[in-house]
Amino acid sequence: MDRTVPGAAKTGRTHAILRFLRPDGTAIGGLPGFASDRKEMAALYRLMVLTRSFDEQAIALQRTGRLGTYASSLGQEAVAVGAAAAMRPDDILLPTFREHGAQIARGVTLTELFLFWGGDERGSDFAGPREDFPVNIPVASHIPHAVGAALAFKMRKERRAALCIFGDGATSKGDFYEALNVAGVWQVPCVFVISNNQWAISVPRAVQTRSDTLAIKGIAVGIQGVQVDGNDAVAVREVVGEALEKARHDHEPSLIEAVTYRLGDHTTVDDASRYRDDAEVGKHWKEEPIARLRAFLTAEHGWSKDEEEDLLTEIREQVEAAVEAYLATDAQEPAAMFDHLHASLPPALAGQRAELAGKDGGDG
Amino acid sequence: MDRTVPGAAKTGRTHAILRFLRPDGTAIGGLPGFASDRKEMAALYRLMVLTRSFDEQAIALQRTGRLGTYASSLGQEAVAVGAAAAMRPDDILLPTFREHGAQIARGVTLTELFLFWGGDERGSDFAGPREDFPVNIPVASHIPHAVGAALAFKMRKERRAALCIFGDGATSKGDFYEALNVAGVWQVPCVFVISNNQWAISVPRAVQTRSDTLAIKGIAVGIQGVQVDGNDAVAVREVVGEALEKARHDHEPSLIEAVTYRLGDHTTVDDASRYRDDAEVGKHWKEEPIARLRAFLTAEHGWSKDEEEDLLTEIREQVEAAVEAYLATDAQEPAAMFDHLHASLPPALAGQRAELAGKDGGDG
Amino acid sequence: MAELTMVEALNLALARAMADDETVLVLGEDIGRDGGVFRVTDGLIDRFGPERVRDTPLAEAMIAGVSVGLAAQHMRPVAEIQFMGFLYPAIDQLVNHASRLRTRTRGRLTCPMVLRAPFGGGIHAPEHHSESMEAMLAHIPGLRLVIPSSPARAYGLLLAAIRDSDPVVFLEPKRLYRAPREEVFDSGEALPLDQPFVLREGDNVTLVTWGAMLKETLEAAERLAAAGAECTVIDVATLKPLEMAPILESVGRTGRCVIIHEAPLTGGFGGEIAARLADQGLLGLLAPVTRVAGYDAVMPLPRLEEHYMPSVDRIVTAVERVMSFG
Amino acid sequence: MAELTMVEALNLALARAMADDETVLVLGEDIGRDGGVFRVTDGLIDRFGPERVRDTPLAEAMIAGVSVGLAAQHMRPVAEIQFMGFLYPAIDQLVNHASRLRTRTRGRLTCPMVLRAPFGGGIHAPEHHSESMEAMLAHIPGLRLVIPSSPARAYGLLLAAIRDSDPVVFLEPKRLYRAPREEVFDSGEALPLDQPFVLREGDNVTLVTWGAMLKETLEAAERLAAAGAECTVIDVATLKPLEMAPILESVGRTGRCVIIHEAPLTGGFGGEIAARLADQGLLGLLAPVTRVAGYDAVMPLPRLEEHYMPSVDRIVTAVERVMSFG
Ligand SMILES: Cc1ncc(C[n+]2csc(CCOP(=O)(O)OP(=O)(O)O)c2C)c(N)n1
Ligand SMILES: Cc1ncc(C[n+]2csc(CCOP(=O)(O)OP(=O)(O)O)c2C)c(N)n1
Ligand SMILES: [Mg+2]
Ligand SMILES: [Mg+2]
Repeated sequence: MDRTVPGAAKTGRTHAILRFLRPDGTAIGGLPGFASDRKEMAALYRLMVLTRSFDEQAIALQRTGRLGTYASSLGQEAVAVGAAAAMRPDDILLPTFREHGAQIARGVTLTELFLFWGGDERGSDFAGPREDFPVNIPVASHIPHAVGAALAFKMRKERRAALCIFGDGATSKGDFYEALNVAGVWQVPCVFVISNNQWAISVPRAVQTRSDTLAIKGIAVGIQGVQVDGNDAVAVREVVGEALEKARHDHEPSLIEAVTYRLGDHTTVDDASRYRDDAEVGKHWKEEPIARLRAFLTAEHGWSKDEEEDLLTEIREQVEAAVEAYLATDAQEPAAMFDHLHASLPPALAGQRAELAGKDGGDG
Repeated sequence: MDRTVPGAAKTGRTHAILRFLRPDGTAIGGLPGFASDRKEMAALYRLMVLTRSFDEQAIALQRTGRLGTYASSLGQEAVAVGAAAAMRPDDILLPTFREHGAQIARGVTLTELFLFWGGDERGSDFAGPREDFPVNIPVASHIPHAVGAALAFKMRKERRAALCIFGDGATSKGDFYEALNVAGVWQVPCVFVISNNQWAISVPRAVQTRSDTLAIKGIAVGIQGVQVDGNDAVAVREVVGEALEKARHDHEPSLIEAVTYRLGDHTTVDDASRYRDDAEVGKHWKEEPIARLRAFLTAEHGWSKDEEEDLLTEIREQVEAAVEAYLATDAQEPAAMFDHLHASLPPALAGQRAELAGKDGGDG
Repeated sequence: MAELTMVEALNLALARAMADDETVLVLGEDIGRDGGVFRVTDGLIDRFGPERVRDTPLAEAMIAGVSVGLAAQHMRPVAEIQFMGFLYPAIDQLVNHASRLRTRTRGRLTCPMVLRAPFGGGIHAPEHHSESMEAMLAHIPGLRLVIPSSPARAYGLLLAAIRDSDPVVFLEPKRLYRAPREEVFDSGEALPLDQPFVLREGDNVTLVTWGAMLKETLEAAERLAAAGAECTVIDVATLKPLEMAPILESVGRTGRCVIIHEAPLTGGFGGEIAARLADQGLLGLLAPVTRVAGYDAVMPLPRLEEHYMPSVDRIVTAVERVMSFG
Repeated sequence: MAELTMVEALNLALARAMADDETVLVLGEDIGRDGGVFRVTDGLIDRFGPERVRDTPLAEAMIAGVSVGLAAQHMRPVAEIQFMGFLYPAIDQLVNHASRLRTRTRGRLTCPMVLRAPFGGGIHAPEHHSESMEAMLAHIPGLRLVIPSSPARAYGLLLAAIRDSDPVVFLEPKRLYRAPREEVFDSGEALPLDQPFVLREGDNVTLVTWGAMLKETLEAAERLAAAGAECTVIDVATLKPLEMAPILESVGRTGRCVIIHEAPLTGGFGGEIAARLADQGLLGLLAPVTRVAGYDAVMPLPRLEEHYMPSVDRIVTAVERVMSFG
């Protein structure tokens, strides 16, 4: 593993970044065990390619008016997939709007994701990871939820952890600090992952905070901070895996800064050319995670052209099937907006629901 | 100056505490210039004694039903007075409910303070420091105000600084972190002083946060943190003075943790014996700031018994006069509650004001 | 059966809920060893331990947010905000999360949490400690807002709030914390949510209120009865969702309604009730629907607060006015 | 004179205010180089520089709090909250500080700040981006709450808000951001605050609304006129303080009132207006005061949002109902 200053990164005090794969995909010594497992590595790769393909399809649907505003994760696939791959099924994920890869890895279906981004609440009623949180939109506001859920695990003596992901912008918000602070005091099984893509819409990292790194912020609350190369799926998975173990077994929370880059616009309604140089983006394309992992797979595990093509075909079919299922899903009945407001509808609201169901324009 | 690990305290990384006076009042080498100025030191001492006397009188008034709930600053006088003494008149102070000493040093009159704590808004209409903020009660919510005011100074190119004081409990709040973070990014002339009295009502420092020190929290936002002995008025004044200079001239914000101890109850409605040991309190009495400074004054400046007695008499008279003036101040007219709601009363509210003025129980 | 204060009744309800259901925990600032600044959680830490009676760092948004996380994980957190004046940072969690977790996930995740806070004036508290801003919370879809007005109702409603499967904000009128006392039987029985309580019946005027203003309202009713005007007094209790039936029914009978609350008039929850009457009850109205409320001014510091809050006199005057019609 | 969108009109007002008064500065997330996610601050950074057009870190409570500090120091900050759904963390600063700094210090310190935020539904935005919770803000004493409903009113009211010596929350109905256009003259003239605008006169029914619902309301009035029912349409514009005179005057004439808003019915600001009518205007009422509002449900995601928001049909039906009385 590459540590510019050996041992220092874990203290959060330097710029040392944990990394196993160089941008060209060649390995640095001391790879973790799973990296030599061909099947596992292929599965990791598959999820990243699937995520990118899902992203492309979502953007295409949005452009043709068949999906709402969408936030692509282009270039950040290794953070989301790597982190989720380190989780156990009964851990829980608390994602933001840019961790499709993590949700997919956790078993949220592509159809569910399309539904959510298409404006249908049923997209957050995952058939798979039943206790995972839905996509969080108010930045950083889900971080205290992770602490609460982790506290529940600890109180019930369950060996589970909560994994919460958010962006570099989120670290400026009080919610981030308050939640990490109490996680430190209470020592709950929680792993906080910053997907630092260098931008919060148009605001660059340097305008968010003057701290040396984001990982170093752990010092302020007495929890360990680590910086990891977020475009190296092997490193992300390893570092998050270690942190999850510490959380589950020792109830020790940690903060992981995954350094990555947002290659696309902020969302489909954003135009990044207004505020950042193409040249900067071009530079970062050379570090992007999928080509890197493919190079590693090819060199270390003999990943073949045929396998690659089969994978792309399989993924294309899976995404297309999901699009079809999504487009075939009728909207809910309007009155459904009352159906999960409370466990059972208070009599005081029966009239409103009836009005909506009967569309009779009554007196509300 | 005493630095357990030389040079380390300024980085916030260790427990090194800046200190000039030992608890017994003996000096550690390298005293700042003002410490050899007898008049200045006597003035500092006087303000601290006055503050304690004000506190005692306020508690007495509260006990006899002539003042509202009151928060004593017993034991913390050196933080408030030392910090304010380092300020220039055109700097501004943003205090909480426990910095009477700072307000007094700034020129807020005792009568104004009694009025505020007696439940009269006019107590916050200081005749003296016109631009100082009023006492802040919602913990930490005034910290962003300091940043805003400091930004105004910077934009207008005025060489002024904002000094914001708050407690250890306040450092757990998002407001603290968000404000310090933006102060770091914008580099505004702001000094943040934590009066760490080890308790937030019943919650001890260790239950607030797991960070090594509170000063170290500066690292999370890229601003310098320093720990100072908060019971050493000379050290507080010197450290705050340095920080204010850096703020005024280089627009560099800083965080100062003044380590002190709350010798009294949280407020007059609190009973600290419910949650902390008398033994702990007893221990801390040995470090209290007034005896320490008196010992120094006596040894270094030949402060005499007579001078001490004269001082106590002068202060007793000043406090008594203030109490009298306070008790002689009639309440405002009820309709006054509308008089500063807006710059001029919106016509829509004229009816309510008239009702209140005429006490006619109209239709609101 | 004992004569308890509201604080004692709330304490009893918390202890009962914690004994009955091990998923119930309480958290907040100073609620552990100190027992809460008003002593509502007094002794709970000795009985249930520091895991379930948990002092938090000083951060209200966090308290609410952590509670959402606990509740989503099948716990029943009862969080205390020390005073309503410090509840505002928690509103984001209430609006954007607690109140809609069930809706957002179509029932997959739920949020059975209670957020308690003392509110209201009249105890000569410091700045920011005396406001009544319940209307801000009564506007949030998916949230219940409950306000008790006596020790027994505090006991029964708090139990109901804790057992409810959805988020409840439970505002406690601190002016009633220590008096009057009332017989409270630790029956473990919850009172119904979403139902106003009719505390007094009379055919001339309907007085509608909640929380601490019940005190002045009942006193006014007493005084008016002596003068020949019989009032029905309704304690709304659950402001959201608002069950109007008993109010409509009563005003249908009396034709006259005065609504009383401490909160500022404009945008106060009295407006909602008056509006419902102006729609669903208009035809039976014999007189203007009148509100006696706090002024649209900042709650003054203690020296003027008594002038801010509705007095018995103001209520009586308003009733006399509506009685003068028709 | 040019036909501008509301976004362009707001931009013009900001540029005007900044050119006229060097104490005016704008701050918020993405308001600099990006010009704001809706482009309201487009180009300002080029003209006035990054000191006065200041991107902030992502922290809404901080944005409001820093603005209070700036305003107390004689600056006139115009802060943008990117969407109303993210304004909640700033409420603490509004209630506990901005709205009462003048009162607390008896006029010694003041708070001439503006907090702008787009709000409301109808643009198929993501979760948390479409709510209308103006009533929460309309309850805060000492705060002004202003909502424009056309480009020209946006221009004139924003200038007024910036020049006002006290804090103003300025909510922009984003559904009207890009259409319709309206002639806006950069006269530098502010419109009066605290005054509703009568946009159409008619003797049969008074329709009261604000913000984006003016669109459906005026359309309904048009349709009703064709059927013989003439409506007065009033744009409340400044919700707080609420000037009732023109509404009372109109309803005094028509005897009928329908109030329309996107926000959830219960606790919505329509209740306040209906309540005032039920008190001060009761004797002139010929029919129930009816509200057409969002439902008391969580604002649904885009697929159902059109069913949530009041439609022209629902307004027409409500008017027909009040017309059927007496
Ligand atoms: C509290 C809040 N404020 C503002 C927004 C609008 N917004 C959406 S994403 C975003 C930037 C987030 O940046 P970051 O946390 O770095 O995540 P990224 O988008 O880069 O993944 C903003 C300002 C929001 N969703 N929530
Ligand atoms: C936001 C907020 N929450 C709660 C309170 C109630 N309260 C008043 S002082 C206090 C403890 C403050 O502790 P600290 O910041 O250490 O200051 P100290 O009282 O020790 O001077 C609390 C919880 C408050 N005033 N504001
Ligand atoms: Mg980012
Ligand atoms: Mg303290």
